[in-house]
Amino acid sequence: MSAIHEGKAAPAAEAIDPAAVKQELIAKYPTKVARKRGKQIIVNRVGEDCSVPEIGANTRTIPGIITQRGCSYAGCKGVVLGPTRDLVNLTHGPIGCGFYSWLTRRNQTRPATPEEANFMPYCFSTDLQDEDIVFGGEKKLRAAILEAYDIFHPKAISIFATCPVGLIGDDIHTVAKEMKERLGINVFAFSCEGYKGVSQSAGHHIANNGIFKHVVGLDDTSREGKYRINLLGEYNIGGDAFEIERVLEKCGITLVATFSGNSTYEQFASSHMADLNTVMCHRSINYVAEMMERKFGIPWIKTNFIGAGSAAKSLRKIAKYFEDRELSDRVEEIIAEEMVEVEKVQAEVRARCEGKLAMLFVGGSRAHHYQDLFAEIGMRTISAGYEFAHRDDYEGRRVLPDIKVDADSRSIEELEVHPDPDRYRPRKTAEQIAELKRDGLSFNDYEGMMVRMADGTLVIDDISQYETERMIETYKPAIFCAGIKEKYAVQKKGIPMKQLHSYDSGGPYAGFKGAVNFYREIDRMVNSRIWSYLKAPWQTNPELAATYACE
Amino acid sequence: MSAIHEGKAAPAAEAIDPAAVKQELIAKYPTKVARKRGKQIIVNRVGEDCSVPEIGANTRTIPGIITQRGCSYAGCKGVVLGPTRDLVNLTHGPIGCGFYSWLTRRNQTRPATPEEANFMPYCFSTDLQDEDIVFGGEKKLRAAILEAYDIFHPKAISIFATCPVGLIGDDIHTVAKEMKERLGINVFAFSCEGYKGVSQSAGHHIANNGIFKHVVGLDDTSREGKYRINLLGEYNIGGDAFEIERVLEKCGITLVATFSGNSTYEQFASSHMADLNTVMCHRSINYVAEMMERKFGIPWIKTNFIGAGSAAKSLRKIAKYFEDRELSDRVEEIIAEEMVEVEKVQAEVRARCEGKLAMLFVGGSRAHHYQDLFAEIGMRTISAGYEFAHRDDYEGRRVLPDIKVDADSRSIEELEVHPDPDRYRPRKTAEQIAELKRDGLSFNDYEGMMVRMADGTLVIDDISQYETERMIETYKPAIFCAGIKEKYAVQKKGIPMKQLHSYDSGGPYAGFKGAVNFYREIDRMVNSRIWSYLKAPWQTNPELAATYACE
Amino acid sequence: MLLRHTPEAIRERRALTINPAKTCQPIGAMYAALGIHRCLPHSHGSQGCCAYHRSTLTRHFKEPVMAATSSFTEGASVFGGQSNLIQAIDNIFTVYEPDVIAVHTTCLSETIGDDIPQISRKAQAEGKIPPGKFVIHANTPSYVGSHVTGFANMTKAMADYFAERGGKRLEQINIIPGYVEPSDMEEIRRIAAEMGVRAVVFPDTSNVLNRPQTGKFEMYPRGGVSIEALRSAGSSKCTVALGRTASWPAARALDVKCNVHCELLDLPIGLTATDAFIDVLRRVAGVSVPDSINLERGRLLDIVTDMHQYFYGKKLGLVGDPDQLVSLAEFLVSIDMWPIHIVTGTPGRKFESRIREITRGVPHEVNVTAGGDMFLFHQWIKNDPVDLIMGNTYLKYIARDEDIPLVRFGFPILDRVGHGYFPTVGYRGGMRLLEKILDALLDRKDRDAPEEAFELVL
Amino acid sequence: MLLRHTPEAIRERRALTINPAKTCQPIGAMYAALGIHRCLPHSHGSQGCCAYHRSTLTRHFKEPVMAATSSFTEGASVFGGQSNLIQAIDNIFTVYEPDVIAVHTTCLSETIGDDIPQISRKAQAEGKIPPGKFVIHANTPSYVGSHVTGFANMTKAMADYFAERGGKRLEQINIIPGYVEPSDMEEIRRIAAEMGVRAVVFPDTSNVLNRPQTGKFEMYPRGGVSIEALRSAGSSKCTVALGRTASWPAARALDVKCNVHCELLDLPIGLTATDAFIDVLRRVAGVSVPDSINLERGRLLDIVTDMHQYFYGKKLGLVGDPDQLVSLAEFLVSIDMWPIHIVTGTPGRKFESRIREITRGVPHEVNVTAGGDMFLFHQWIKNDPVDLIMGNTYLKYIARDEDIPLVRFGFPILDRVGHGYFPTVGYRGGMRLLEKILDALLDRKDRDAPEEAFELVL
Repeated sequence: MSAIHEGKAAPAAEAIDPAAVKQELIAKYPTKVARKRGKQIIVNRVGEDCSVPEIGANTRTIPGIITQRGCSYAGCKGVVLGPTRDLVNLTHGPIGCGFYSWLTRRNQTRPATPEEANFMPYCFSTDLQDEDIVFGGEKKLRAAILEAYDIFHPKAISIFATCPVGLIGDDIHTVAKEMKERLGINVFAFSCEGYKGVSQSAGHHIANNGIFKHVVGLDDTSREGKYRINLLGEYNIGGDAFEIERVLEKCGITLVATFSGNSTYEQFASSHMADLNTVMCHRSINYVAEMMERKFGIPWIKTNFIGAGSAAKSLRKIAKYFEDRELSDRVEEIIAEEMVEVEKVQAEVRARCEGKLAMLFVGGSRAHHYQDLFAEIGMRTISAGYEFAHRDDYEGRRVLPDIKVDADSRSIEELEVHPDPDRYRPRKTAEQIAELKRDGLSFNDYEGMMVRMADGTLVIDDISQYETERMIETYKPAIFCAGIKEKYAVQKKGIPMKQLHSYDSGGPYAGFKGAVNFYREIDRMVNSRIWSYLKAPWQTNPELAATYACE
Repeated sequence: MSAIHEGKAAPAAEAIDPAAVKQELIAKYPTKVARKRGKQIIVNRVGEDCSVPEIGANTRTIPGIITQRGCSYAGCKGVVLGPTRDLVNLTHGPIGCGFYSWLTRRNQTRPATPEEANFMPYCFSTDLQDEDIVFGGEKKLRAAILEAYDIFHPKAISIFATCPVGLIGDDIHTVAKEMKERLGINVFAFSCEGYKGVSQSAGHHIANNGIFKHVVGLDDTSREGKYRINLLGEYNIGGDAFEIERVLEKCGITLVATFSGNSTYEQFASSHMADLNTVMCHRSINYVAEMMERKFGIPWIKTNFIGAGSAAKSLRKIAKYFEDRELSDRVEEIIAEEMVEVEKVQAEVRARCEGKLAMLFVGGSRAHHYQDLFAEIGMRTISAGYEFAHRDDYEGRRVLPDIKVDADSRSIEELEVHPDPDRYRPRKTAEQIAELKRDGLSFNDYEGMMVRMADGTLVIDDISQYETERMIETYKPAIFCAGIKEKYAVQKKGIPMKQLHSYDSGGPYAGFKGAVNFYREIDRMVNSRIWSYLKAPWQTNPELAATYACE
Repeated sequence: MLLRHTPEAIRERRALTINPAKTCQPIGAMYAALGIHRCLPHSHGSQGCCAYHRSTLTRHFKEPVMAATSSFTEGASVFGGQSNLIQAIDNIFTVYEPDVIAVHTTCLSETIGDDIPQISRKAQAEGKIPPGKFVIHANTPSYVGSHVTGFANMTKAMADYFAERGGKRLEQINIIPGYVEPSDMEEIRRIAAEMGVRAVVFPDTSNVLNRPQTGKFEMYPRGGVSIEALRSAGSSKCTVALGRTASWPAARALDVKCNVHCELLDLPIGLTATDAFIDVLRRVAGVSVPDSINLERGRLLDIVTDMHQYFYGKKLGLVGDPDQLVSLAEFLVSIDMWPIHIVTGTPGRKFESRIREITRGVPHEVNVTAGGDMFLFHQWIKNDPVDLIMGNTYLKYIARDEDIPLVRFGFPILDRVGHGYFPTVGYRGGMRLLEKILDALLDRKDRDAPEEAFELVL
Repeated sequence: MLLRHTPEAIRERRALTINPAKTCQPIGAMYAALGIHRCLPHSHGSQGCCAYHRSTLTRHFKEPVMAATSSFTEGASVFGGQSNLIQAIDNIFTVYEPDVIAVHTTCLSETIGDDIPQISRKAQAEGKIPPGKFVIHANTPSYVGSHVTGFANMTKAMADYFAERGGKRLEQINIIPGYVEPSDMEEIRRIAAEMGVRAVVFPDTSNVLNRPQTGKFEMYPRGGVSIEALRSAGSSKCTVALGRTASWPAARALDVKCNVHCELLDLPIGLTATDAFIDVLRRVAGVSVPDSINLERGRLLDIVTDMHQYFYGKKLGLVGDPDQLVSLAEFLVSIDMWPIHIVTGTPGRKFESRIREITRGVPHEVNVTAGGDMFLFHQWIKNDPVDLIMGNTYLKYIARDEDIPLVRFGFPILDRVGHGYFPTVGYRGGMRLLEKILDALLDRKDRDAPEEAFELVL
């Protein structure tokens, strides 16, 4: 029996054999492609030891296979550095890359005063021309930096390389160094040419390296506060970071720096003064967390503020870390307070959403985190996968030692980091850490997405357009989550599609208020009458009354 | 030779025989109609004694002849009473009349404070229904007044009868009297049924009577000021009154009341405390001026603030009346000051408008007043006429004794007015008046429109749609002025059309700034390139290149 | 505040109408009559009525609106308007040369009790009606119903006067488009043509009240339904009446007079109402719905699915005419908007129950009234604010005072252009409506967003 | 202030572009390629390019935008993209089954120097291109020209690859509509049909990027110019190229290759440009202009004459693509508006002189630049404010900061719908533009009017 049904009502998800679905997904591909995709499409099965099957991830997208993925520049400039408002982010290259990454990601930012710097609505580019490609663009880059400085007088300027820059031999790092000396402000560059690595992920790594090397630790000013943490891998899409900030503040937890939603250059510079790093998007930022631990002695824990339950759990983790009764009490109090509304809406929405199916193919952590939110309103994630994650994001960090470094990964610099002679200060002793671990708090760990997913669900890395269509036809999910490129093809199939990159101009969805927003949003989407109009009356009821009454 | 040329370029206006035009205008009518229209279409000729030909005016419009005219209700409620902001103007009748006269006239009003009453954006109606027509509407009227009082607590309520009210026998005046006693506020009614008289003009008269009888003289509070005047017949279309107020204030002249632009009930009530009445729109308000003179001893003079020259002349007249050197000097100073900008724009615009033709068919004084503005930019009024004026508005008040009172006029009450025993106070002695007259200031006089128009121009009373079209075809004027009903038929003929009732949402055009506005507006209209596109290229150049180049 | 005297507290009124949501019959009759080719509407009453109606129609359409009047004076009011009307008929045919004079009455001539058919017969007898020319009439007392009623009555008169019971049924149908814009009538014709359905559309004001600027004024432009077509309407296969209030009387009259079966549909505004219209055309003509129509439908639906998040749960207040409001409300509800205050000034028993039925699924209290006014509407809004209001230009005062965006819809629209040219009926019309609604909502969103939430992509 | 760092003082810049008024070639090529029926655009470069272009096009059209990429990694950048492209061709034809793959290059593959025809021949030789299927290409280096250039190049490729020199001339003409909306391409087709002119319109993205919601996703919807039609373009009587920048290269190529005479016209936006377009169609086809077209023209003109007072003397700032701006500026000047700041990011020598010529009669200093950016535009506005700005969605930041109304026009529009469905070309498009302009100006007038000057009738 074919597992894929075009245009017919889907059988109950339980009746579908995921292995057969997988076979059909890859059947159409040329052999080599099918073999490769076969490694990236996995029927999930969680072992008793929490083991999960191995998945192919962070490997090249096959040319010609329509992919969700973007490039290294997008990951570096677009994702990690873009949300910092007081940086002049100068794209060195032809105009396109700067243009496309201009204001399109919905990273919100809120300067404290109307005078404070905010360059986010600006797009800066060297707009390289023919002759620059031929004769080299360094001169233009230098001039552009000077012009930017003269007009804006920013605290720092960062330079992002686009594809041709490496090829034509522009030495952007040397230019940066020269300009830094000349202008007396920080100027630093990222070799994030679009062909680096296999996806945005390479760009994250490059960004992490750069920001760590050039900014983190420059300023030893310490923010007041008993419980000082950094929030890593939170980009304030649709105001997520604002909601998290609200909750943290309510709990009395001081946020030193966010990497990089609603962030400033100074926050980065003094982020090493925090006492704990909490990691939201493991994929995009874990390098910074690792390096900060090594250099400054700040432990990191994985947190997740997506989903009210997850948010509560994350707060408790933080409280536990600080081993402070006052904080723990405060956290419990806040959770109780916030959960009143959450539970009310949850119950209301759950009544209408229970048992419906969701699919999530997006990002490097969102496909995991959002499953929690769906679960809270009774929806099942029948299939999920990442756009640019690595095996550890799927299978958990325990597989890190097994991940083979291939040519594409090798090309990304791996910084050698040593404890800072002056600033290294372990926040916890080895004993404390061990004690906390025994008490259930895991450090430097991420368990990955798959262990949280049900057996028999399909985990698909770097899903293609073709597979997307087949999956929808097979399972007819109530909702599909991905990005803008996928949105309308999915919706044309009559399935509501939620963007989990940009939130379709919705949000925030993080924290408690965000959870309520999300429940309502999903309720709107999966229960709307509008999807009932797809067929016109004459398509449902095509017979013609040949002898029409009025004859 | 035919004087009327359809679709051909018009000959120079001088080459057209106006008598022939007149003959052609009436040739199409049935004999009786032609005879009647023949009396209303006059070739102007000003005698040495300033005599002009007699014109038929204020006579019935012939049924079936498409007319510009409205009705008595429109003249009473719409024109005279409508612009008073703190009156609750209640239309007693079916819904239409109230609806159509709701906010459509552009009478501007500016309460001194946000709390001050302003009912102008409101439409109040008894919305008579079938059963009210059958059983009488008095009960509903009474209830409506009570409801209006309960909700709005106005200072006064005025009631306006529409066509069926008189026929069904509702005694609105008794109702008004009763309610006045019951509520303790002023309540008064107008029997301005639409069929009264032959045009809006009857409604003006009814309004004048009512306001004089029920309001003027109720409040003896006197405004401060050395030179206290009333402005009569100015309705503040497009802010005209604001501009006049501005100029008067600058001159140190105190405006006690305006009838009735930007007016309030209190202004009317104390208007008899002024020392001079100045009459703008002779047609609509001369009754009030006359009655106030008789009852209170306030002389009136004709003024005109349309046209910078006329405005200056009017100011000088007022100054002369007060016989005060200080005022005269001040007036001359202000005129000089204001004329700087006026003359600059006049010269600029005149260069582009000189010699162009205008036609004006509108109102009861505007067709006269606006000729001054056109003249100031060198444009000639080749034909003009009123919509609802009387012979005195055309030929001057000197013909008043000769005007026959017909059935339609007779039906409008002529108030008998006597000097107020307590309040009659002649502002000038007979000697003073005689002296001022000798000095060139005429009292109680209006010379009419025709004496100011060139010989050979056509003066047409109550012009019809048919005549409008023929006149345009004959003279191809650069601009045509009338009202909204005429606007688009004129413009469809390719001739810009300026509304002189509503100003097409322009204005003010009164006073000095108004003159500048008008010059610029006419410049825009008669010199725009848009009128050059009426024919498409293929209409100008219809030949087809059968052997098109690309063959 | 422009409407500074409107209090939040609602006090029942039985006698006083404040800021009406309707006007009187004759203007509707005049509008309908302009939808006959070479017809001059004639107002039998005081000349003020005619002036007011022409002015209001002119302001709404920004087009010449030609009509004559019996110019009653006091004498006529006492002795009856017969001589005025006969004289008018004579003058009109002599001077303005229409093919048809369409007389409507006014509150005045109705109160007097003038018998138009009798007067018209007298004019005929006196030779005032040239051969091949017509005088038709409708009784349109201003104290009954509203402008929509007047439109309905004059439309019915077209059927009464002209439709002839033919020998055999023609392969055509009648479509009575209702009190809609010229652009809507044009669109209804286009849709029928696209469906391959031959249709007599009456009245049809397209190319009359949305005519081109050509440098030439034509007293009788090329638009309007022809007498010939109206005659043939009695032999049509059936009549599709769009809108109960405006179109049903004429459809019923055709049935009674010529035995033409009639179907009553809602005005085809929005998705489902247009679906119903298309489906009837399809069944009547026995044709398949062409791809082009399916394409239009799909595009409308595409906007709905693409932009649903901005529609969902938005509260609206609507003021307008009953037929429009029924379809509009249904459309809004169908895309998950919440029309919660709905006012028409036109009385009618069915309206409220129909709206109640349509809004049953709206999870919010719904206020609806037939025979209400804008004052009450405004008070409702003060008590329960909305995100958007839709209705005629008079709503702009409420919009400004309450700082609520306004989408202009209905009659009259006196301060914007577009309605005469771009339809709101049919799927394309629905797209236009959605665009207008979105523009209004998103402009507001953009205006009010704090800087950090000011969005590039919506 | 969103753009708080933009100073009034203008400082010359030679190296730094801030807030560009253009983007890069490949996206234009991708857009054009979507205008071929059953074509999958292919981006030969890093996969980020393809992702960015698809995202931007998707946000603008709110439609699926399908395109593939060669997914370069470092290796391909060093050793060339041949194997990536061949593999892509194989996969695409196997999995996505288009009839045509339209390859455009990127700055990366251009810098490397990949020879697409050579690679394509190799793929052919290796049997990766199924019989009857095509791989076409355009070189679209991102560091030359702009998105419009890319569009022009891919359009030219259509002529280069498909047009065949036929034995005899066909009774048809080619129309190259330029970088306009799908709705515009549809309208251009409709106008030609209305004129009775058989036309090959290419590219034609209508029914591709404004397709219906039907519950079915079609990888290749029914729109797009067919290969057959493109082949026949070589035998057409002539080519009408609309817009110098976007359409002239293809028209010239057809002339060179197939000896098809070509006419260069402005994009038919506004009255006189549409007049010119209609007049050429008329002369080419040897037909009279039908009444229906004259009617549309007259209606557009009617809005102009009716509402002239609101247009007259209003100062505007325009940002957009050169072909659009030329026609738009001409239209605005023709109705007595004053476009005084005009910026395109697309370089080109003729643009500035053409705009100078068009705005010669504007009684105000006019700033114009080709190769400028929105930062400069904003500074111009700070120095000399305007009443209205027109351009893409990025202008909304300036509109908000400077409190100037914005009419969205051009590419990309990311925050409103309508552009995909309602054309701005032709007379009807002109009516839409005027409606939008009036809505913007009159909304502002209503907002800012003191209470006493708040108008019911405009």
